[in-house]
Amino acid sequence: MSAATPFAVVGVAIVGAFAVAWLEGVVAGRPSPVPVIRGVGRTLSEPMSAPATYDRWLFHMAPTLLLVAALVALSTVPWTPGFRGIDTEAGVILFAGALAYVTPAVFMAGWGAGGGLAVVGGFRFLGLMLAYAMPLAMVLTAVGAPAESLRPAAIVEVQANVPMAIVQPLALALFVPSVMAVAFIPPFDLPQASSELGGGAFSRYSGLEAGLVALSQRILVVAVAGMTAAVFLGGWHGPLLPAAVWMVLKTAAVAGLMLWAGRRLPRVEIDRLLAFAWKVPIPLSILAIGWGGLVTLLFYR
Amino acid sequence: MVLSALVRGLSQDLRGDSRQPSGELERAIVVPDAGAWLLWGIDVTELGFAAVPSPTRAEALVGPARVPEALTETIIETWRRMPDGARHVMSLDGPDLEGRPLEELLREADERSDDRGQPEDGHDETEHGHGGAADGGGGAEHDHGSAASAGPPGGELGAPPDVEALVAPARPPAPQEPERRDHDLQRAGDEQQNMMPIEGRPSSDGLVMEPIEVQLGPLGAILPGGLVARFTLDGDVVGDCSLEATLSAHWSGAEREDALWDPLSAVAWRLAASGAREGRAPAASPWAAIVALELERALSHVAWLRSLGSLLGWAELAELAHAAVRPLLAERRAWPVQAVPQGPRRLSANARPPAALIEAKARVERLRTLLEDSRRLAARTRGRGRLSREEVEQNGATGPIARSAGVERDERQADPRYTELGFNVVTRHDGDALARTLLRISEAGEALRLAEDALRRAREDAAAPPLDAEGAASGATVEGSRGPVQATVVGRSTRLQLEAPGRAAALALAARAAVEEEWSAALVALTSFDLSPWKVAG
Amino acid sequence: MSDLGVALVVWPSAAILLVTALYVFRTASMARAGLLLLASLGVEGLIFLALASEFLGALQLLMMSGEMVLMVFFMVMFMPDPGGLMGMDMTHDKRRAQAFAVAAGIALALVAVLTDWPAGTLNADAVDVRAIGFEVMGRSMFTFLFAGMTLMFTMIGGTLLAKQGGRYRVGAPSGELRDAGDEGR
Amino acid sequence: MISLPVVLGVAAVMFAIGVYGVLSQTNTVMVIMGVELMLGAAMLNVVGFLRYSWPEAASGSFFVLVIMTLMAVEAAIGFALVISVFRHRRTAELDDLSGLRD
Repeated sequence: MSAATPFAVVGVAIVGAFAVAWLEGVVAGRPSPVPVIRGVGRTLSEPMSAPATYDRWLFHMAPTLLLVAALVALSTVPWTPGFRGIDTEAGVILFAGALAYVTPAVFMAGWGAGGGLAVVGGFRFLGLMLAYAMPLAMVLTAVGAPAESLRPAAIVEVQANVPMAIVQPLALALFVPSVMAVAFIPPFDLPQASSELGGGAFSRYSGLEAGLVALSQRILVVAVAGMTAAVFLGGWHGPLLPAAVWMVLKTAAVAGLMLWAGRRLPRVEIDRLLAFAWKVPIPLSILAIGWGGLVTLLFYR
Repeated sequence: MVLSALVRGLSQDLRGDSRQPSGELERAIVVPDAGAWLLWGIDVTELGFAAVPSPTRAEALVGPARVPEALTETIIETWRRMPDGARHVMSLDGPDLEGRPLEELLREADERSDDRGQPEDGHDETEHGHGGAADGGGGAEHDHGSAASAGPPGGELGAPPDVEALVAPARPPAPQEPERRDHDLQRAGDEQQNMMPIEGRPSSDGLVMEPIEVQLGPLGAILPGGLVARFTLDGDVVGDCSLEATLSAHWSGAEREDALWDPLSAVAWRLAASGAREGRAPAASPWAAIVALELERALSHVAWLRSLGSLLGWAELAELAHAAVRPLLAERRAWPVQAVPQGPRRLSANARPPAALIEAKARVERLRTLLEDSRRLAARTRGRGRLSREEVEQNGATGPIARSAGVERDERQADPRYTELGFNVVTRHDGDALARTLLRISEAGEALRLAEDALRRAREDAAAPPLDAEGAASGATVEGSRGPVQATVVGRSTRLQLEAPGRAAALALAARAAVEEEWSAALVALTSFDLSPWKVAG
Repeated sequence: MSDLGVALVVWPSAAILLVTALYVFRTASMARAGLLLLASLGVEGLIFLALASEFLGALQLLMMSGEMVLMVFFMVMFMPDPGGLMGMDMTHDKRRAQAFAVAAGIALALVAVLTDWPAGTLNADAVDVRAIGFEVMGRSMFTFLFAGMTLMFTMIGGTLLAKQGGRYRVGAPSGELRDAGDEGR
Repeated sequence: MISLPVVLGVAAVMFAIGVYGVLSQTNTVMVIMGVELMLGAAMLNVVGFLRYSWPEAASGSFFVLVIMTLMAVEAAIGFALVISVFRHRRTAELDDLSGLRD
């Protein structure tokens, strides 16, 4: 954790966000990055109108909280042996903790905006948290077991010869949907369901704030894809290419797959998702922890 | 099931068969909505516009030459809120509707915003109570062009923060909001009603919550333009819902002025009217009439499927439907509404090979196989807006809504020409949104097959079996895409009385189906009825 | 962290913590009250990060955010005027409460300042995740099992108490639910 | 700079605010928030001792985990009770809920 780490993290965030925006175009069949740049220009050039809001304080604080949560989550991702982000002892728990602050941010945006549909958007994301919170936290501890530490870099080290995705496939199957739900990537884009809620919780933002929201959502995608690559796909381990290239490739692959899946699946419905989540993923995540412990005893001790 | 879908889709997607115009699209407010323009033969995305409901970010306003009276107020309000640089594009060859010319409306909107330079002083409180009522239409992004709309970076990931609730004419809040009251500083009491404790009807879990009023439409919502839906939300569950079709179009330009008709199924109406006039069968070429009618049905169903795809946030379905619509549009332009029922003169001259028809049939078939056993579609639509067979018969619902609940009633059964083409009624039994979706896509496929056979017969000028003029007095009934359409001659004069039995029933059933459902489920149920914003009778 | 670093983190966090805690009870809008409490307990997580171990700090951040957001959810459901637009005074006999609170605060502060606490030397083996792990699996396994069980029972009990028929039709039992609210058993 | 009395002092003030909240608020949900603040103050105390007096006592940080569980349990049961009460009486104001019999 050198002094340069924060700047490096912000750099990765900006470049990553642009890469994700460009990746969305590629997944949707528009490979050229030109619309992305023009779109950013147009969004930032709009005047930041102060719409009629219900609660000014919450409404204007939400984008910054979202950005802070996304940046802290990104900072825990270990990219290369040299640059491990903030390498704390309980980095994985900090990652989950930072992601947990996306929910209040979205609720603040929805509640602050005040329109009926915006509030509904905020509440739906609150309900969604009940579905993804437990699997996310449990799987992170299950993955930390073989490394006997909650430090993301240690988890990457332990995957030197075999990636965790092969050792604990159930954990990966639970981790990816809950992480997509945290970053409200389609098909989990309940808070700002463009077709149903008319932009939902973020419908009232314009200009810089709208840009901030879009930026932080993409940084979330980078952070989430990065942590998945680091913790499940062996991080910087890889035969020929240098560590950084492997990590970028794996993160891009995971982010691309998530965005591509978003286009192929209809948006989830909050009531059926909750009924499903309480019956299948949550019990399975308890099983995943058991499996994590078993695997640690059998292979890693 | 998810993984199998992903893998199967991966191979399909990599072949990159669903191409979209990759050019930069201009964000426009489309009047009445992109779907209606599709049925009038114009794809807004090909003109270079991406339909966006939020006026503050739109760069253009696209509308017909004459605007129906019900939309005038909303258009003025929308134009006032559009940025100054916005330009208006008047489409020329849309249907000639009754109403005031578009330029005149926009000029009036400019004058209105000039004389009211400064923001209004007093304005009514748009937010009150628990959730605060949404001011005006839900303004859902109508991303018909979702496949193609670039928009701001947020655009594609489904977080287009460029949407703002459109304003219903009833309560236009001023754009510049006076200083908001800061909550904990002003502790002075407020004139609002004292709510201790909360009264009201308990929702299904026995809890009573503050109702939120939300209105979708008349412009920019996911529903067809001109259809206004007012909801009372109980939390995120719909307490009650009321639907209103606000648009009405007279048969302008023709001498019979009093007939109210629905531009979204223009061919069916014109066939019914001409049928009522000249006895049962239009003299000229009966097969050409069938080709035009079936093409319109297929186009209407596939365009509806595209709006369902964008409502469900299912980009793949919207793209496939968009790809299926394009050849249909080309084919539809070969059969302009005005040429019906005679059909285009040049038909018999150089027999145009139905290339576009075959391409459309193949794509609609691929759509059908995707949806037929798709668990993804079933997850979102099964059980939504379920109608029992008795409910349908009791309310007198008709068309796809009735057939999806098991009622085998289709005007085309009685027509000998259809029996010669080998037509049999497509029905389903569980009457929910899934059944209606599958019924419409299979009906579209079958309509294209009928159109192809009829086209072949029309080209060979095959003789059509005579219609048994069972003395149906002076009326004709044609099965339109949303149900039968009746035309009867009034007394001796040339005046026509046109009705669409079951149209009002569809609105009533849809409103009832949306109640007690979660918000997104209610919208799926509403859209599955394929409601038309054009009120016909009365 | 160095002593200066700790001071730089703890002093501002303590200030934010106390201010937001005070505003929790002064604001009329319930959503704000919940989020202010979230802010104060979240900032307390930062203090834990600075003082003791990352594990406690990160866990506090994680736990508090989920809990407080749900608290806001409940408040909005149950408060007559969650938006706080009415500016209703939701307190009763504030005078006595203030007096009692100030007295308790002063008493505790005096105890904190006056007694000389044993000064343990902060050495390298400060508590870390491994130590907590062994502790949980070692001496305090029984207490932690008990804590785990209570959490499980609370989850199930709470849901059953609340659930008397689901909000959406998915879980709702047959029609008898409709009149549950009216006759107000 | 930061010594134990400072941490304990901050915890004491936090506890006092919690007490004020519990005593002054009329709504059950706000009372539960007051209790949360008091428990937070207790946690701060334990962490203070953990840092300054007994750094190697792992049971100290474990005790913090127990308090966190207690906070979660207390909030959950509190809300469950409030829901069932609310369903019948339509209000969660403590003044109206005084009598158990009616």
